[in-house]
Amino acid sequence: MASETPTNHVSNIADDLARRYAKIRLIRRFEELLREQHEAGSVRGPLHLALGQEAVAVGACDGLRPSDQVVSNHRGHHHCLAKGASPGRLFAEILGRRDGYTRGRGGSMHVAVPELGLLGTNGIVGAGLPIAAGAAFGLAVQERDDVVLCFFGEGASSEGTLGETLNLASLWKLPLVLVCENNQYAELTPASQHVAGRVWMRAEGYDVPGEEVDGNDVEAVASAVGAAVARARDGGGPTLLEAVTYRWAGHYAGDPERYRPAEEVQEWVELRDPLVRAREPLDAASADAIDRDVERELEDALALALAGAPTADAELALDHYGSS
Amino acid sequence: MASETPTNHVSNIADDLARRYAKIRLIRRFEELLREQHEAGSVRGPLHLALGQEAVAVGACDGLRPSDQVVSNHRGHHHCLAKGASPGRLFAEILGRRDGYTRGRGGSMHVAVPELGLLGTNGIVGAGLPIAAGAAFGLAVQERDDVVLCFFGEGASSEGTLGETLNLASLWKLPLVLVCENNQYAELTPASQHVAGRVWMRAEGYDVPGEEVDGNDVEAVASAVGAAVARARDGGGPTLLEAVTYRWAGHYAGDPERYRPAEEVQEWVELRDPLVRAREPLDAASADAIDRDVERELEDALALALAGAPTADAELALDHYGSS
Amino acid sequence: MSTTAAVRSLKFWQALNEALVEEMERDAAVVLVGQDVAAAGGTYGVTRGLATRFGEARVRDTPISEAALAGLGVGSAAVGLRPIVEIMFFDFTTLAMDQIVQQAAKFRYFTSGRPLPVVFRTMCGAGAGMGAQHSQSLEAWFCHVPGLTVVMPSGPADAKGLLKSAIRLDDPVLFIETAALLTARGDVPDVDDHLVPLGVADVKLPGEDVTLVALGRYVDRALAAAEQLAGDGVSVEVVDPRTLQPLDLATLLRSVRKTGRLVVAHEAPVPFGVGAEICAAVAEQAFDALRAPVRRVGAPFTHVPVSQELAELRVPSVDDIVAAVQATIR
Amino acid sequence: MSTTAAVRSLKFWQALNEALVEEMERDAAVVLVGQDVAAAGGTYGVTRGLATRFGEARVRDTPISEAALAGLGVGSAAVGLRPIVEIMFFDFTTLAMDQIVQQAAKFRYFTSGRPLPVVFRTMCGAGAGMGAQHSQSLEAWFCHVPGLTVVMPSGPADAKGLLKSAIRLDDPVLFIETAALLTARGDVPDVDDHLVPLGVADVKLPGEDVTLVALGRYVDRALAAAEQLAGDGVSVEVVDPRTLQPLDLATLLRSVRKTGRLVVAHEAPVPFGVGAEICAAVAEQAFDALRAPVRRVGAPFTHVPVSQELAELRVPSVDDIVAAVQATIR
Ligand SMILES: Cc1ncc(C[n+]2csc(CCOP(=O)(O)OP(=O)(O)O)c2C)c(N)n1
Ligand SMILES: Cc1ncc(C[n+]2csc(CCOP(=O)(O)OP(=O)(O)O)c2C)c(N)n1
Ligand SMILES: [Mg+2]
Ligand SMILES: [Mg+2]
Repeated sequence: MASETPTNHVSNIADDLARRYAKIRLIRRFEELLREQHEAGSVRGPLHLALGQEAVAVGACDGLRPSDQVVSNHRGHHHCLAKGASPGRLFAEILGRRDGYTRGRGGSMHVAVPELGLLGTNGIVGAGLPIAAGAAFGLAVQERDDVVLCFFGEGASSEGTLGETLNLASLWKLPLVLVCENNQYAELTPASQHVAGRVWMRAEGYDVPGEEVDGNDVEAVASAVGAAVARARDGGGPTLLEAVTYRWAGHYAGDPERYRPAEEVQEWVELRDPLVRAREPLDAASADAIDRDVERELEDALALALAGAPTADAELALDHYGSS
Repeated sequence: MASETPTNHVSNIADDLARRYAKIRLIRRFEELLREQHEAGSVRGPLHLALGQEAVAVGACDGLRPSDQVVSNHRGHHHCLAKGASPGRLFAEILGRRDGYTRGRGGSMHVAVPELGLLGTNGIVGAGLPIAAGAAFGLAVQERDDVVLCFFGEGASSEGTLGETLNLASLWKLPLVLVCENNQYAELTPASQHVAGRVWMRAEGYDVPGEEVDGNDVEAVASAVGAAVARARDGGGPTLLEAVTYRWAGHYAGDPERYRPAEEVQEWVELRDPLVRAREPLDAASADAIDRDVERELEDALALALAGAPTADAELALDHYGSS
Repeated sequence: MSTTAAVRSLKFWQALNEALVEEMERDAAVVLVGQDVAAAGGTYGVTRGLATRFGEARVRDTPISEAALAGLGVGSAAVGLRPIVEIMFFDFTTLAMDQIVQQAAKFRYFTSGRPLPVVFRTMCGAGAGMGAQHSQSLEAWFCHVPGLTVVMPSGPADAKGLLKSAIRLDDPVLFIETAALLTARGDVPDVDDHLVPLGVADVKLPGEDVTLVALGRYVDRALAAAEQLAGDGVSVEVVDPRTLQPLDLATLLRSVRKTGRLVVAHEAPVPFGVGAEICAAVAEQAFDALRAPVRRVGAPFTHVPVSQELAELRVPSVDDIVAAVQATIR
Repeated sequence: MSTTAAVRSLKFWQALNEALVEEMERDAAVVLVGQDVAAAGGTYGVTRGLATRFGEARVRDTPISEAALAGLGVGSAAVGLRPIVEIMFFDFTTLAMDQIVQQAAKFRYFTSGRPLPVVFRTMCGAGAGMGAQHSQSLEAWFCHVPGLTVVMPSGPADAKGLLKSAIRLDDPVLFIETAALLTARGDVPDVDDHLVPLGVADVKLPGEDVTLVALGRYVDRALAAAEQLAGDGVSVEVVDPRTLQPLDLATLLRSVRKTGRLVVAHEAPVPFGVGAEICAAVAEQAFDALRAPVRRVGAPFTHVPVSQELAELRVPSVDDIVAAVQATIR
C-alpha cells in the first residue's frame, strides 16, 4: 500500500479563513465536475453529491489532526476531501479506475483511507455511529489523545445505532464528536416526516451535551466542533452537534426531485450559499487566486484519474482475506 | 384454541384499592410459589422473578380494557397476571405442562395470550418495543380506540429499538404507552454502569412526554399510566414513563447475587415494599380476606397445573406453520 | 407453464404493483409500510399510486429504522392486519433479523397456533450498481429458519401470482424481488385473480438429459443456456423452485430421477447457498438416479463491486451455465 | 490427534479462559468487551479473572446494545486494537448482523487490504434450557459470508488452540462456543503456546468404511456412534472440520475418496445447514468415489423448546447417527 500524505494542496494554506474557503471551493468544484462526469455517463454506481453542505465537512475537519479519525456516510466526498483525501484518487475511485482508493470496486459509498484517519464512507445509513464509538474506544485504550468525528444524516438519526452510541459513548466518556448533517431530506422524504423532535435534543437524555449550529457557516461549525473536540481530547466525553444545512442536488445525481419545490432549493442556493459566506471575509484577489489554484488542481486530478485503466475483472477477487 | 376470559378472580373486586392490592398479593404469592417450585427442581428453563416489582404491572394494567394490548419482556409473570392471565395456565406453562399457554414449550419467556390482549413475554431484550409500536399502528389503522402498553427494563433502554420506537410513535402519534421498569440492575450490572442519563428524559428529544414515577406506589403508577393511556386513546400519541422500583430476587432464580450488598436489598424490602404500601389504605379484615382468597386460588391453580402431563416430544413439531 | 387464457405484457414492477393493488382492494387489512413507498411510490415504482388510492392510513412512509419497520409488521399482524413491509435492499435485512427470525417466525409457536400474516418484501442482487452493501442475495439464510416462507419469482407472471398468495398466507413470508428483473417484461395471465401457489416449483422447460434448477433471474439465463444446448442435441429441463422454503423437493427429485443429472444456478455465492441444499437433498434422496456429479453455478465467494459491468462480470453467464451442463454429460 | 506432549485436564470454559489470558498477556492490543464479561466474569465463567488481571481499560462490561457492541469491535480493530467481542447467545447476533456481515467482513475489501482483527465470540446450541430465542445454531449463515472465518471447536484442546489462532488472525472471526460443552472436560496439551491452525480439519478417529463429519458437540456423539459401530464391524472415520469457513475440503474429500460414504451430523436443523454444503461439495467433487447416498443428521426443522430435556429430545442422538451410518452401508 502506497503511503499517503494529505494531498489537497489547499490544506497547506496558513490563514484559517483562506484555507477553509479554499477547501469549500475544492469540494464545490469537485462535486460539480463529478456531476458533469455523471451526466456524461462516466460514473459507475450511484452518486450522492454534497453540494451545499461543504461548510459542515470543512468546518468540522479543518481543526483535526491527521491522526484524528473521521467516520463518514453514503454522502461523503466532502468529508473525504476535508480530511485530506487526494482529489485524484477520489475521482479515480468514483470513476471506477484502478488508481482509486479501493481500485474502483467500492466507489463513492465505500472509500476508506485509514492512513489519513478516514475510516470510510458507508452505504449503510447509521452504521458509522457504533464504528466511530469503537474507534474512539480504541484510541482511548491506546492512550492516544486523538478523537473521532462521525458524520451522519438527520435521516440516520432514526436508526437504533444513534441511541446505542450515545449511551455507550456517554458511559465510557469516549473521545467522540457526533455531527448530524441535517440537510432536511432523507432520500425523497422531508425531515418533518421522519424526524420527531430535534436530533440535537436527543443528547440530553444520555447526559451528553447537544447543540445546534448553522451548517452553512464554516466558522460557526469550526468553533462548535472545535470546542467539542477540545473537550473530547481532554477526557470530557462525547458531544452531539446538529449542523443545519441543505442538500442542493437531488438525493442521487439524476434524481428528478419531484418532492420539493424549486423555490425552496433556489432560496438556499441564493441566500445561504456556504461558499459565498466563506468568501466574504477574503479580499477578492486572493480568493480569485485560490479559485484558480483549485481549478488547476482538480483539472490535473481528473485527468490523472481518467488516465488510469478502468477497474478490471481481475481485481474483483482481491482483498477478501489477509491471505488473498 | 380454548377461548379465554380473564381468569384471575381478583380482577372482579369492585373497589379500586382492594382490587389493586389483591392483584399485587396474587403476583407476590405466585412468584413465591414458583420460587419454591424452582428450588424443588420443578421449573424447566430460566426463571426471572418480579418480586418487588408487582406494583408497576398492577398499576399500569389495572385500568386497561381487555382489548388493550400489553407487550411484556423476559421478566413478565407480573405483567401477564396483571393483564388477566390464568395463574393455573401460567404455572403450567412455566412448569412445562401441557395445559400451559404454549403447551410448556415456550416457558416463562415465551408466553402469549392474544385473546387477553397479551402479545407476549419475550426473550430478546428490547424486542418488544417495535412490536408494541406495530400493534399500536394496527389498532390505529383499524380505528379501534384501544391502546398498547409496553414494558421494558432499564437495561433494554440501551437497545437501539427504544430510539426507533420513540421516533416512529411520535411521528405517527401512535396510541402507545412505554413503561420502563427501572429495577436498578440488568443481569449482574448496576444501572449506573449501563444507563447514561435517565431513561425518561430520552423522550423529550423525540417530542414525547416523559415522566418518572414511583414504581412501588401502585396508586402513583395507576395515575401516571392512566393519564398516558387517556391521552393515547384520544389521539394524543405516546408517552414514556420510568417506574423506579427494585428487583428483590436475583436476576434469575438461583443467582448468587455477588454483585450487590444484602443491605441494599434489605432496605428496599423493609422500607419500600409495594405490597405493604398497597395494603395500608385497606382495613385489616378485608385485606386478610383477600389474602385467603388469593391463597386458595393459587393453591388450586398450582394443583391443576401439576396435575397436567409434562410437555412431550410429540408437541415439539406443532405450530411452526399454519398447515402444521 | 402454458395457459390458454389471454395475457398482457407487463414489466415485473408493474406485475407486483397490480398484485398489491388487487390484494389491497380485496382486503382492508392489507397495509404497506416502508421507506419512500408512499409519496414517492417506491424507489423502483413498485408501490406507485398506492398511497393515493388507499390513503395514508394504509400506505405509509417510515423513518429509516429497519428494525422498527419489521416490528411494525410483527405487531400489526398480531392485532389483525396483514402488513406488507418493504425493506428496500436485501442487505438491509441485516438490521431487522431479530424481528424477522426471532419474533415473526416464532410467533405461531409461541401462541400455539395464532397466525402472523406479514410479508417482508425486499430487493436482491447486483444490477442496481450499488456495490457490496446493496447487492447481496441472502436467501439461503432465511431458508434455514423454521417458520418462514421464502419466495423468489423469476418473471412478472410468477411475481404477481406469488405475491398475491404470499399476502394471503397466514404466516410470515420473505418475498424477494430481483433488482435486475424489475424492468423486464413478460406475459401475465389476464384473469380476475391470478394466483400462483406457494411451495410449488415450475418446470419452465421440459427436457430429458439434464435437470437445470435456476433461481430468480437465473431462470432466463438457464432458458437461454438450454436453447443453446438444444442446438447441440442436449435436452435440458429447466426447473424454477419459485418458493425456496419450503422447497418443492418432489418436483426437483422427479426431474432428476428422469434426467440423472443436476445443475443448480443462482446469483448468490456458491458456498452455503441454496444450491448446496438442492444438491445435498438430491444426493441424499435420488442418489441412485444420478449419473454424473452435481454441479453448482453461482458467484465466486467475493463481494459485489460497485459498477454494474463489473458486478455482471462477477456472476455466472449463460456460457458458464452451458459449460456446467456440458460437464455433467461428458 | 495424538501428541506426545504432557496434557492437563481442563473444562472447555477453562481452556477458553486460558487462551484469553495467554493472548492478552502476549499482546496489549487484545481487549475484551461484552455483557457481564468484566465484573461478573462471564455468565459461564469463560472470562473469569480477566478484569482483575488486565484492568478495566482492556476488559469492559457493555450496555445491552449488540449492534454497538459489534461496532466497538469493528471500530477499535480499525484503529489498531485486536478486540474480542462477546455476544452472549448466538441468537443475539441477529441484532448485530449489519456490523458483522456488512462492515467487518468487508473492511479489507473497502480498504484494499487493511487488516481487521476482531473476534466475535458467541455461544450456541440447546442445553442452557433457554428456549427458542437462546438456543440456535446459526453457523451456516455466517459461512455464506465472504470475508468471515467461522470456527466451532468440539473440545477443550481445540477450543484453546483455535481461539488463540483466531485472536491472532488479521481478519474477522466468528468463534462459536457450544453451551452444552462448556463444562465438559478434556486433555489440553501442556505446552507454552498451544495453537491449532485455522482452516484445518482434524480426523478424530481414522476409519475405512464411512466418513462421519461432525460439528461441535456432535463430535463426541460421532465418536460414541463410531465405537458402537466398531462393535458391529463397521469402521468409521470421524472428521471434525473445526473451521467451518474456510472448510478444509481437501481433508473431507480425501476421507470420502477412501470410504466412499458420507454422513454429516450437527445440531442445527438439516435444511440449509452446514451439512448441505459438505454433502453438495462431496457430491460435486468426489461423486465417483461415493458408493451410497450421502446422509445428513441434524435437528428437525422446528424451534427449540424451553426445557433441557425436550431440547435434547429434539436433536439427534447417538442412535440416530448410528442408524444414518448403517443406512449408508446397507
Ligand atoms: C440501513 C439503510 N437503510 C436505507 C438506506 C437507503 N438510503 C440511502 S441514503 C438514505 C437517506 C439517508 O438520509 P440522511 O441520513 O438524512 O442522509 P442524506 O442522504 O440526506 O445525506 C436512505 C434511506 C440505506 N442506505 N441504509
Ligand atoms: C438482546 C438481548 N441481549 C442480552 C440478553 C441477556 N439478558 C437477559 S435479561 C438481561 C438484562 C435485562 O435488563 P433489564 O432490561 O433491566 O431487565 P430486568 O432483567 O432488570 O428486568 C440480559 C442482558 C437478552 N436476553 N437479549
Ligand atoms: Mg438528510
Ligand atoms: Mg433492570
